[in-house]
Amino acid sequence: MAKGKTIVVGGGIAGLTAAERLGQAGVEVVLLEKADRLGGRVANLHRYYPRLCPPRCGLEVLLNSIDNLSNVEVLLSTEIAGVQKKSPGIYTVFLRDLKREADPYEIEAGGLILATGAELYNAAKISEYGYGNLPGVITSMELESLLRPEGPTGGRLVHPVTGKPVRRVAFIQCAGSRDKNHLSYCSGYCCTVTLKQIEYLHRECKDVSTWIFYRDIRTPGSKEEYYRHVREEYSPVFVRGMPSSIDGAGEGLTVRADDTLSGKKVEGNFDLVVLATGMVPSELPDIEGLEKDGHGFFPGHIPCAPTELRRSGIWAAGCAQQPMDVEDSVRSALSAVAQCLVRLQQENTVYPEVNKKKCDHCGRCVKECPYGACVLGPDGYPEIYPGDCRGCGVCQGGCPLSCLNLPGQGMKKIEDVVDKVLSGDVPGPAVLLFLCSNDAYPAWNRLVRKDEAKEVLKGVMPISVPCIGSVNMAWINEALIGGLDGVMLAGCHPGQCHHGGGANHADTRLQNLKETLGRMMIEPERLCLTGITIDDSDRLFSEIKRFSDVLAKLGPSPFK
Amino acid sequence: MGKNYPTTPQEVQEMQIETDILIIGAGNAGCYAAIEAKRQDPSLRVTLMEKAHIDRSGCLAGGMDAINTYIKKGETVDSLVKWSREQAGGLQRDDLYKTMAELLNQSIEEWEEWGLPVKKGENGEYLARGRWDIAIHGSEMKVILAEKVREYGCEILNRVVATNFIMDGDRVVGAMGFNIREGKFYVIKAKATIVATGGAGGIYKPYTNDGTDSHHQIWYSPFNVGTGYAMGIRAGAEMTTFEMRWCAVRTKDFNGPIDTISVGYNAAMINARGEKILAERYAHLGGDKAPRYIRANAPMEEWLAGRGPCYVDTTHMTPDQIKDLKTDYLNERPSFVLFLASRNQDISRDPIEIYGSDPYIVGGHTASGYWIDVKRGTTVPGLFACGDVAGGTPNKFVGGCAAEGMLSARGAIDYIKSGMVSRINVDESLVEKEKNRVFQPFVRQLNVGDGITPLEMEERLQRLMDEYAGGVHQFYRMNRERLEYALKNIAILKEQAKFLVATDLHELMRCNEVIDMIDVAEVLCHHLLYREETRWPGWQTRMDFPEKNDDKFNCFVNSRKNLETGNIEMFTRPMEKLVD
Amino acid sequence: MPPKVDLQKCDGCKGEKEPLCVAICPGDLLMLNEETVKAACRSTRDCWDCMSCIKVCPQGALETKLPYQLGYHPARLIPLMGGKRVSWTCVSQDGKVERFNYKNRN
Amino acid sequence: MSRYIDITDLKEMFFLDTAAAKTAVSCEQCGKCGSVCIAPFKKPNPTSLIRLVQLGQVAEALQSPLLWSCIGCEQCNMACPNRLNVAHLVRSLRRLSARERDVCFPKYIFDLFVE
Repeated sequence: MAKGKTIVVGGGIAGLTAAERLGQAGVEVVLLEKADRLGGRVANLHRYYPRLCPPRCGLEVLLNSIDNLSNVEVLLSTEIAGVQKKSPGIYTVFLRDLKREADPYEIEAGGLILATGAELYNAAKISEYGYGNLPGVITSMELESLLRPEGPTGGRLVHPVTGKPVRRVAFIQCAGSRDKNHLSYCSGYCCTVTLKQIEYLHRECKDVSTWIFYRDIRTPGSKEEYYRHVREEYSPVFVRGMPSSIDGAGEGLTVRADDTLSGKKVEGNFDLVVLATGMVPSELPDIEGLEKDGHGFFPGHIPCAPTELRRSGIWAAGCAQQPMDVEDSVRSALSAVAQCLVRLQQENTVYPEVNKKKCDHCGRCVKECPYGACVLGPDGYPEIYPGDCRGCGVCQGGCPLSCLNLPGQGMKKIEDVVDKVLSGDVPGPAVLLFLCSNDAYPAWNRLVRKDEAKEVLKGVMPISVPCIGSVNMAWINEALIGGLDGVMLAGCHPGQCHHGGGANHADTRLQNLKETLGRMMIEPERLCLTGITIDDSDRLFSEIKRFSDVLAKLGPSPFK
Repeated sequence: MGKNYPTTPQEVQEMQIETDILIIGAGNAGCYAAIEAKRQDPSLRVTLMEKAHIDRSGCLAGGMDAINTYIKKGETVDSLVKWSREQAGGLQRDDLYKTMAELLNQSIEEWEEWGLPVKKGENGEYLARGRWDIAIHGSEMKVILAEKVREYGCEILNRVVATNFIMDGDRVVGAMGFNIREGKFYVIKAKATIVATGGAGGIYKPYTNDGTDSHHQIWYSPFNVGTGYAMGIRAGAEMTTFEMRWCAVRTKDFNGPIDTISVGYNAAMINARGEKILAERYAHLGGDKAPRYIRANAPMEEWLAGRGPCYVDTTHMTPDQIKDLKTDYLNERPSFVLFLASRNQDISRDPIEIYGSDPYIVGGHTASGYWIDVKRGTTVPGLFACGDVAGGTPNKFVGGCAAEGMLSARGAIDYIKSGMVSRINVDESLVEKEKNRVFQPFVRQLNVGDGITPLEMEERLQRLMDEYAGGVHQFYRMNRERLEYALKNIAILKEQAKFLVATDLHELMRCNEVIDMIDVAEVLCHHLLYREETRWPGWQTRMDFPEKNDDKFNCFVNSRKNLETGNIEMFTRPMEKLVD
Repeated sequence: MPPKVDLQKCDGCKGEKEPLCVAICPGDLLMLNEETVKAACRSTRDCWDCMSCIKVCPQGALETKLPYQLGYHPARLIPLMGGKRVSWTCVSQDGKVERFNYKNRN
Repeated sequence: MSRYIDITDLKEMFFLDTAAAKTAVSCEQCGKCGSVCIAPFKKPNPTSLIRLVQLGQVAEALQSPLLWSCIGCEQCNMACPNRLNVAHLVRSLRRLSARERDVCFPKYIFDLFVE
């Protein structure tokens, strides 16, 4: 069982959803918000798509509900200053009160949901669009605010500076997105936002005309129908081609582009240009061991466990994961809530035991654990919190003194194999085969049912391991010294390892051992690492056959 | 130099620890003492203070290939006591040896139970290698022992160098020392203290010392520098029989053991003419069964007489035997196998050359060390001794050190239970004084920046001892004049210790070690000077008194430092036989 | 007999303050070079060739070298530590290989 | 004349009849109609013709040889993923071309047959 409170960082739609749901489930929640009010970006939106309903409606339901929950504490104007693993299962979270200039204070948390959201890309960086210099060039978010009844113009569509009515509005898609000079990724939501804005502009202002400069319209799922609906209903002009310039001299704004469909250069004169800019993640203090993608988002393990990060007890929700719209934010928040509740309820799973008789406090387990589940406790020995550990055994594989072992794993199994080989029951070449239980072992199981495989596999002794990174080199040494002709590790392909680099650890360790064997005048080819996916039975078979052939050619182990 | 440790005594962080039993030195004897203390009374707090790391410290760091004192079927405690006394030239504390011998087999059998592979014959009995010897695969035996110490819940302080005992009046109530990782000063108060630091290597210049990469190419652990002796000397403890040095025949140029070969595989020592040295030249002293010092000195005498080089004759050995022999070495001194390989030496054709080692003070082989009672209590109340540092019990070896460790733990517990220690009073000024003494080389480095490095002083001492106190280059020979010369210079060295400088914690340790070595060397010279006879040629060869003098010297020569005058006072204790 | 560090293989025990070889050396001779984060022998002449560091190194990054004053180049001796078995490979100066395998723990 | 086509005011295309205008507005320029068209003289192809209309280039559209080369097979309609009536747009343009430009049969088509 997880201990302590759950902290939800960020009071936007994802954070509010998560805090409210966890609160309803009876969990002690602390909801942090940097700003002095809740609601995040959603609070500034004019309409949601596809129904064009006002965001206030859903938001107020959440806010009222949180108000009524005594177990949800809301801290406004509070920023997260740091997160440290305190002890297994417990994080120390440093908070800074932005109203007071005081030092950060700390609270303890059993879990954290990072719903820190994202910000719009700074459109001023796209110099050719003139954002910041040309008053008529605004971002999609600014258009939302402009049209809200509480907005600066009382919800009327007028030019933000001149106050004149706006009749011609151009939208520029992918403003800074899918562009290696700016954001290399697609934020995924901007196309639909533009369509929505076109719809409400046409609905609310009868004499408005709209243009869209785009590369592709990306409206997955049912949003494709929304796209068709807007296109057919409001006849905006679609120009496939990114504008090369926006010129603000004279009346209006002149946008020039190359229409790649016709191969003709086009230009238009508009009252307002709306930049559909992408999202960048909000800044967050580094949390040790929490992996971000190249852009600073927390995508989790895609596709199997998108909310699950490499630090158990920390989940990401909403735009902290990747750019997404409200619908996906709510969905991802609910997914994080589900994970959090599961963790609160879950029984301890399989986790390694520490042999304190042998442990030397070297800390390699702490450094190599992909999940930060292993810390050196007050007595200096590694402590593993069952709730944090995902049983990959990378610590077991790396421990130089073999003093971390998952139940049922360890030297005993190797000794049994060696005894079998020494008893002479195993035909040569005798191969010890470690199989990753995720992929390679199921593949092996299918393989052994095949009759034609039986003859080849006679000398192969399989051992299933949770991850190929859990294979300790001392096991391999023991097997080689005990007379095995070769050792094969069948794990996941390096990029596909379910345990964040277990296969890479195995590769590095094996390379080192091969070098040592080379110095010992033993063929390094007696060790082999291969990536096997779950449907790779045939390839596993051919790899084993190839390896057996290599071993047969090399002859019996020089250790014999 | 990244300064992440204190360089002046004022900056030193002090660690205060209170414990029931403090064991200084976590080698074989110390570990066994710790285990036994916990076994006798699990409620006791047992603390081990170890200069290195318990897994690989002391003489067993590299491993061990045989147990040389196991009482097999047909032998008895008494027969072992008698044999040992003969090997030691008649001088041995039978009372100590007997009590130790009673526990010898227990320690080995336990070790096996904990995971030490002992070679067995077809009958399931331990495989005999000689009369008292059994063969083991002991390369990991220290690791196994350390695991057991941890399992019993002893507190282990690795990398803490002991420098002096803490005194409460005339009692020892713990020890002080410093940590060579952070430079913390440890004040460990204990109801009883067991010293198990091992003997003293490196007092003499090794002949392998080329000044470059083979300075520590000696047989005995070069990291055992006699600190336990030195602390006892400085605390006024009575020491015995330092003059019975341990000089051994070892493989030449690589100080590997040869009992493995000569005892294990019946390989005789031969001289350059191919004569079997012991059988042909020492038949009157027992031939192959001649006492150890005779066996040790014989090849050196051959060399001196112009019949060197000498060898152990391995040319009769079968390929299987050679493989076994090399395996034995891998279990104890692995790089001897590398040494042979580096010379392309096929020992079935070329015998292994032998030569004498530099002399060591090692109570596990000879009788030198603390003067103790059967409970292993020293002459200073509260202080117990075991292993190489305890005197009177030659031929203890690995099993004996373990057994004696157990005895010292029992003695310490009796002492605690006797109620003699009620409260520990420590004069804080003594702690301050010791801290200043220990960190003095840092202070000099900081204030003066110039002085003597521990290496320089160590090499000066080694040369002095080698040339004037019977080192290997002098074929172990000495006389009064040389010894007096040595003592005169040792006095200068002691005075010069204040010039020692250290630039890091490792060097600070080395500075304190060399100070300890000089204190041991001083007492050693007094002992060598006092025994005006030659009782054990080689171990102790007085050119001015070349004969044995039983009338005067069939007794123990003991010493004690007069703490008021600082003089080493010499006297004798009678030899008492318990077994005939 | 100094241990030689293979700087490619040594990973400084992942930047720990006390890598295993540093922790184990009975003579306190190994240290971590803080700049390179690799192990180094501070005083090769003081090595007792007990080979404790070689046995404990999880990367197989250390090798005992004979001082040339005692033995000729390029003989080598390499232990491979299993759980309960050890294997020693000795390559003599002229390239002859000898192997020794046995149980070193029960 | 500017090198750029001014797209600010595209009302011109709405003189098309309702069905043709729907095709022009809704076409996403996927290119399928152009790909299936079997007219002997595809200049431009139907997709590009629609694009001209979308960009208000009516004059250019009305001079398209395709208008006269279309054989009315309606393969384009069958192919259109948006189920647009492309053939109708072509026919509408041909009618306009005949009416407004006073051209019954362009000379180049005539030349084609002469050769």
